[in-house]
Amino acid sequence: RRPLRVFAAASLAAPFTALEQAFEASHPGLDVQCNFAGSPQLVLQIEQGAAADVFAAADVVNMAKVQASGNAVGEPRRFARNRLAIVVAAGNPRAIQGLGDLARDGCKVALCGPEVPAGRYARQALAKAKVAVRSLSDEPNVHALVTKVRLGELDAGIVFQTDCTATGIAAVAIAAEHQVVADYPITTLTAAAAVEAAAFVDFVLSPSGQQVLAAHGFQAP
Amino acid sequence: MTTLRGPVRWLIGVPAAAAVLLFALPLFGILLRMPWSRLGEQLMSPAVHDAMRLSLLSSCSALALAVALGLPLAIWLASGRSALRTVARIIVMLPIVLPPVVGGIALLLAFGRAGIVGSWLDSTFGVTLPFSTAGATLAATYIGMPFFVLAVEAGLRAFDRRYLAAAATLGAGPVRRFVTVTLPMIRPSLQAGALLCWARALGEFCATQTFAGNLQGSTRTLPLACGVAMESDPELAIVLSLILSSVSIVVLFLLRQRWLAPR
Amino acid sequence: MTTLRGPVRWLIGVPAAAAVLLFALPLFGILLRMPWSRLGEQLMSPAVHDAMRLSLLSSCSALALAVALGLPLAIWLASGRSALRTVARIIVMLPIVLPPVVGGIALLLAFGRAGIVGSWLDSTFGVTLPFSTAGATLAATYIGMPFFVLAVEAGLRAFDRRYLAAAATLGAGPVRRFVTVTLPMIRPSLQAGALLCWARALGEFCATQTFAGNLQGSTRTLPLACGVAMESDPELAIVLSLILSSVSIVVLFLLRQRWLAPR
Amino acid sequence: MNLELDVHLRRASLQLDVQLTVAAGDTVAIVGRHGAGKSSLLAAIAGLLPLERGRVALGAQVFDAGPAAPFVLPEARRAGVMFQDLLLFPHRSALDNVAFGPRVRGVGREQALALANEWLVRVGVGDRAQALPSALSGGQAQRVALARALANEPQLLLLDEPLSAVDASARLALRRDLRAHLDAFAGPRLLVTHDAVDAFALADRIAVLEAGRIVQAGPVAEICSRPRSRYVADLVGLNFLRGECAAGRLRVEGGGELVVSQAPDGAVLATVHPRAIALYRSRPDGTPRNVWSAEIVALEAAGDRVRVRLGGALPLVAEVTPLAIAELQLGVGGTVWVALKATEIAVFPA
Amino acid sequence: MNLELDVHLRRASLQLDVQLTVAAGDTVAIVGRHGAGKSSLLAAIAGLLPLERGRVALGAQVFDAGPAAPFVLPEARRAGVMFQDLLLFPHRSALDNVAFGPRVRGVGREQALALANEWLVRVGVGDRAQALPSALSGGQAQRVALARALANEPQLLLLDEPLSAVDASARLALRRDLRAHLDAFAGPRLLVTHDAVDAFALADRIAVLEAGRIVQAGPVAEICSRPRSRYVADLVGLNFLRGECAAGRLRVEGGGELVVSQAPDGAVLATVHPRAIALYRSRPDGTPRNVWSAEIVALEAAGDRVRVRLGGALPLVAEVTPLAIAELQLGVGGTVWVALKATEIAVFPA
Ligand SMILES: Nc1ncnc2c1ncn2[C@@H]1O[C@H](COP(=O)(O)OP(=O)(O)OP(=O)(O)O)[C@@H](O)[C@H]1O
Ligand SMILES: Nc1ncnc2c1ncn2[C@@H]1O[C@H](COP(=O)(O)OP(=O)(O)OP(=O)(O)O)[C@@H](O)[C@H]1O
Ligand SMILES: [Mg+2]
Ligand SMILES: [Mg+2]
Repeated sequence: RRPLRVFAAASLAAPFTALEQAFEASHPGLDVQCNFAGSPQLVLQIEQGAAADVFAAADVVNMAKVQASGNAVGEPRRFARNRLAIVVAAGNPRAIQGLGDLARDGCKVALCGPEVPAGRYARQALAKAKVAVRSLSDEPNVHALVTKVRLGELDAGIVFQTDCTATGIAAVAIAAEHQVVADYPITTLTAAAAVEAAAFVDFVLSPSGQQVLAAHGFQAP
Repeated sequence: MTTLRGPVRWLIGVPAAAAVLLFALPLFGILLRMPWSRLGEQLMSPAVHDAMRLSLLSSCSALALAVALGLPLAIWLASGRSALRTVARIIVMLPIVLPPVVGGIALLLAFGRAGIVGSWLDSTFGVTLPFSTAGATLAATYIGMPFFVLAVEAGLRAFDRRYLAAAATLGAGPVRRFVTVTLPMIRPSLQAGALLCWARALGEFCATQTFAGNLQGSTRTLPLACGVAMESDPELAIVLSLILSSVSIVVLFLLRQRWLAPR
Repeated sequence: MTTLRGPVRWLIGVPAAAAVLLFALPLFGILLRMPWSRLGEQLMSPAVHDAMRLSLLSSCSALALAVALGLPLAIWLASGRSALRTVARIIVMLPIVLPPVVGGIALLLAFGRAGIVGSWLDSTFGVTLPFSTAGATLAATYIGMPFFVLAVEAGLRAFDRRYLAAAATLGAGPVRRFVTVTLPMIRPSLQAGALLCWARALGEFCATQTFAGNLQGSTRTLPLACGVAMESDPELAIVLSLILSSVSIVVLFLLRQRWLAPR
Repeated sequence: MNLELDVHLRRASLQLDVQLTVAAGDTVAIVGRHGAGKSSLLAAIAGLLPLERGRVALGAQVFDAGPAAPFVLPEARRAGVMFQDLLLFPHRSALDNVAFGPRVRGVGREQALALANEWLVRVGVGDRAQALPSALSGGQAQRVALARALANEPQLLLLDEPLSAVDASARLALRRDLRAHLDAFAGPRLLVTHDAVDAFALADRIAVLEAGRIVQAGPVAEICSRPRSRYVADLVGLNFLRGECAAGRLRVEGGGELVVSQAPDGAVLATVHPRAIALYRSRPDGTPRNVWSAEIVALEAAGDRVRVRLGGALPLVAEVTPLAIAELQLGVGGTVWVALKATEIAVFPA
Repeated sequence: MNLELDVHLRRASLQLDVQLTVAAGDTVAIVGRHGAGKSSLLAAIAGLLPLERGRVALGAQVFDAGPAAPFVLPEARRAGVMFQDLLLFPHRSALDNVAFGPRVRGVGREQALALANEWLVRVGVGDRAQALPSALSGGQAQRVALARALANEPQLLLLDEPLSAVDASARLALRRDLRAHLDAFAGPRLLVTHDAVDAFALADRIAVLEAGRIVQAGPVAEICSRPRSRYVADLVGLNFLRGECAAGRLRVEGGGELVVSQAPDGAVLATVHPRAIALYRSRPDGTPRNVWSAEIVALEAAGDRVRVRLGGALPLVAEVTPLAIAELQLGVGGTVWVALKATEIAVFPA
């Protein structure tokens, strides 16, 4: 079977593993190989000449870099969106209902760092809600933050809705007016065997692909 | 003189016990939280088998490479003192200090398809290391070998070279001397170095992911599988890391029989 | 006998040179790509100063802790053979194998606010380790100490204990014997162990951020800063890792004067 | 403060069972074959090998009385031990090796170094004070080890072959010095040696160890004149015979018979001084009542004498002057006549 | 295949400059004080210390001729070396230590072990074949080292104090065996020893090393009768004097004068056998032309004799029987009359 290499952000690991299986079932001649890593690492690998066919990023910033380096074919397409949610410790001991409660005294909160998409969006949301939160730590990725909340180290944090769905951790929704929506772009790459790569991208955007993404908590673009 | 007696028992015993606790408690914590029911299912999963096989393959190959290249390097480093040796020692030590992601980037820059040596490898032999098991091995070697080199160099420096003189007068050439006298006499360092190198290579994560990618079946070793699971299913990550630990323990026990025999 | 002569020169020299190249090429690749112009600006940045200070503090404290606890542990491990020792050795070795993220989780489970010991520390002393420099030190110790313990144990096993008997008949008690006879005689292993432990603690990344968080001024060490930079600005990450390497080289050179004096 | 030993322990193939008392101010030389347990005995006294049974006591201090009793650690025994394989600390200079003991005892640094230097000069290696053991010659190292044992103001001395590697010229002087140190030293001292002259020159008494047991112990003169084993006879250079005595005739084990005078009947030991054996080219007439002919098996120079090893039923060694050998005009393989006076054969009950 | 030595090298404080030829089939004993460079000389011959200048050649094979010439590596010299500090491989049993050389030479495993075992039996430690060196007694280890050097079919032998730790009883036998091995061995052999008896028994010639130079070399008998240094005189147990001779009178360095007979004039060396010195309670009348009184400085037992060390301007040693001592009724500190015949003083030009 011919390999088809899909470079996908680590946070897409679960849905893309499912997509891989579904796609292979309908394209028996292809072997989809998913390479999961942080988006910046994937960008670097692509820039260093990796033989990749499809790139699915967690934010537009990293996608822009791939475009800028001339490795993307055409305009990237948005295939999913994500919402923010407040992740809280088991049983929600601080009775957090919304962003406003995060500023309460004695409430231990951390966000992802401003360099990380989740951190950037969280800060935008807080700004919209005009809440000043002191982050105990600029967590470098979502799962470090989720882990700390799960283990009771923190009372709350702001992450993506999908992270809560995947890990089954209690989440408090953020009011719609404060929501920040994250877009996930996908593109085929110049090094790719164009037909198959395009077929995969199409599959992700097709109803059956969207169904898989929805099952993992993603919203349609 | 071999067992600890008297008040020293406490002087040694208390901090030693504290040290073991420092490592045992986290392990205990993990074991308590372990979703044991999922262990069986994971042990059956082909993806886990792939990862296990790749982990063993890349870590053992890394150890073999580390021995093949690192032993001569350690010999040279231990054979004198010079500025050149100091520089070499620092170059070899840096991968320990560098964040593994940076190590991975460095490997890409050198051995990637567009890298210094990599582009030549590609154009001449059509060999590309990234996204291949060979690449995972290279990353594991890059990360593990410094431990081997530095531990063995220490052993060689403490070795009494007069035994080599004795072996020489008995007609043994340098290679034979090394194999029949030096190696057995520095065995504890050799074992420690090999153990550290192999364990580090087995647990290697970031550099492999950056340099060799994270492809099931060809570069996704157990730690990488663990990292993927971390994103979606932290419990699974813990199960996988338990499997990883068990693999290392089983290998050590198998080796112990023949290799770690009492001195 | 101290320098390499004859055909052995090549037998040693060629693989040793290959080994050095394996490490030098990636370094060279990085140095080529280095945005030198940004180095000066970063060296002036207070955030980098903070990270440097924290890195030195946590890695040196980790080394101190590793020596204080690890030396007794190594002594005990080397003082005989028993199943208990084998188990302890494996427990101590596991952090090398475990993916550091899992190590960080394990640390949280043991020493976090809700952890086995952590909850007791919190309720009794009001001490919480996560999000504090002490926590970063603990993580660095957890990751670095195994290297110290295993290297020193190897040194102790190769040490000829009859010298201790000689010292005992001269009136030296166990502590004195250890300090004046054992330690100087196992110096190469001790140095190698300390070097490996310190370097690993200095480069530690994942476990620290999982356990201690990533806050400028209290837990963001240089590798963490590097990891943060990686997300947005890989070039900056490379600059920071160069600074990290330079810090380690400078420290080694300073130590060299007094500590690594020729045997 | 007498040293009282009742040592019972196993060491691999050797079972060591020694009972011995060494009086304060006495020097006992332990002699015996290789692997007889001499070094092991010293190790037991120094506290480096625990007893399985028995007692090691110095005056009122019981050092060891088996596993059930309290054990005095080596560092508390204040024994000055010189090891057979020296065990000089390889990372310390000769001076620092010798100063180690005094430093441990709490002597100040300056003073300890001065003391150590004094001792190095005394044993004749003052000029190598700064050398590491690996840069010492064999004899230099041995003397440094001796100085290290002596410099520590011990309460008993245990010296394992202290002079074996010392050169002929230093040996005379060092033996004299050592004798003076031993004499000046109030405690008991034990000395392992393979050199008869050292044993005679340094010891008051000799204990002969064989396969872990003391087979003979007593004043030097007694041991020399009445050795009870071939080992001691060899040590002192006497011919040694074992046999049955009856009616003035000694039937030697392994064949051969000798006329003896004033001998007890029954199983006996007998010694013959090599110089008492006369050799002739032709059968001598005269008083000696034992005359026989024998082949010369070997000739060995020994100082200004030649030792002639005889074959046959009575494998004795005769000692003659080189002149006599020249006169006999005989080499190895030749036959000589041997004469031995009955009165020259010392016979004592076995 | 003669061994030709012209060795020049520096070792720390020692400058070694030795010229010596050892004929095939000859045994040369190297004697000398500690640090004289004996072990260093053997190391240079074995190829463990390169020359700075000079030549080491065995027959037509030039092993070393300074840094400019090709250097034959130690492993190619086929020298049977026994080291002073033995250097038995600690991780191999006694048997495997001895089998090491044959194995390296390409002898099959079985055969090498059988050969090694044979050698161990020959040197008397057949029963310790399986022991690691750390479990050997001092003397056992030495004999294993000797076996290891001999088992390797070397083309020259370099033995550094081969018998120093061997016990009295084994020594006699081992010395005889060693003599036989040496005699059976066709190549040149060098032997370092501090024991006069060993030198006399084993060597054909003696070379005396002092501070890196050979001060005297020659057949054993010549060296013994005409020692040119105090070291050798001490070694053979002679009194040694240095002085000026004129008109039949010897003015000894350091004071004192003796009447001598048939002596050359000028700077001379003189030796006196200790047994030639007679001691009396009161001033003797008679032929001896040298009579003086002296204090007894020390008394030492030596075999069946007593050595009396005299003080004063002529610090000689006399050897008398214990009986004589008893008759003199004198101990250390007493004064005796000393008589020495002029003809007993051997005088030769310095
Ligand atoms: N560490 C050890 N382990 C096991 N056996 C040993 C050890 N050391 C010595 N032995 C054995 O114990 C016996 C007694 O050894 P010991 O050293 O006491 O002999 P020794 O009388 O001092 O002999 P030598 O005159 O050769 O020094 C020997 O057979 C020896 O091989
Ligand atoms: N490895 C070394 N490094 C420096 N100097 C050394 C070394 N080995 C020996 N020496 C010095 O060289 C000199 C000659 O040593 P060597 O061992 O040849 O003496 P030796 O004649 O064998 O003495 P001994 O009878 O005591 O064994 C001595 O002063 C010694 O201290
Ligand atoms: Mg002994
Ligand atoms: Mg020597």
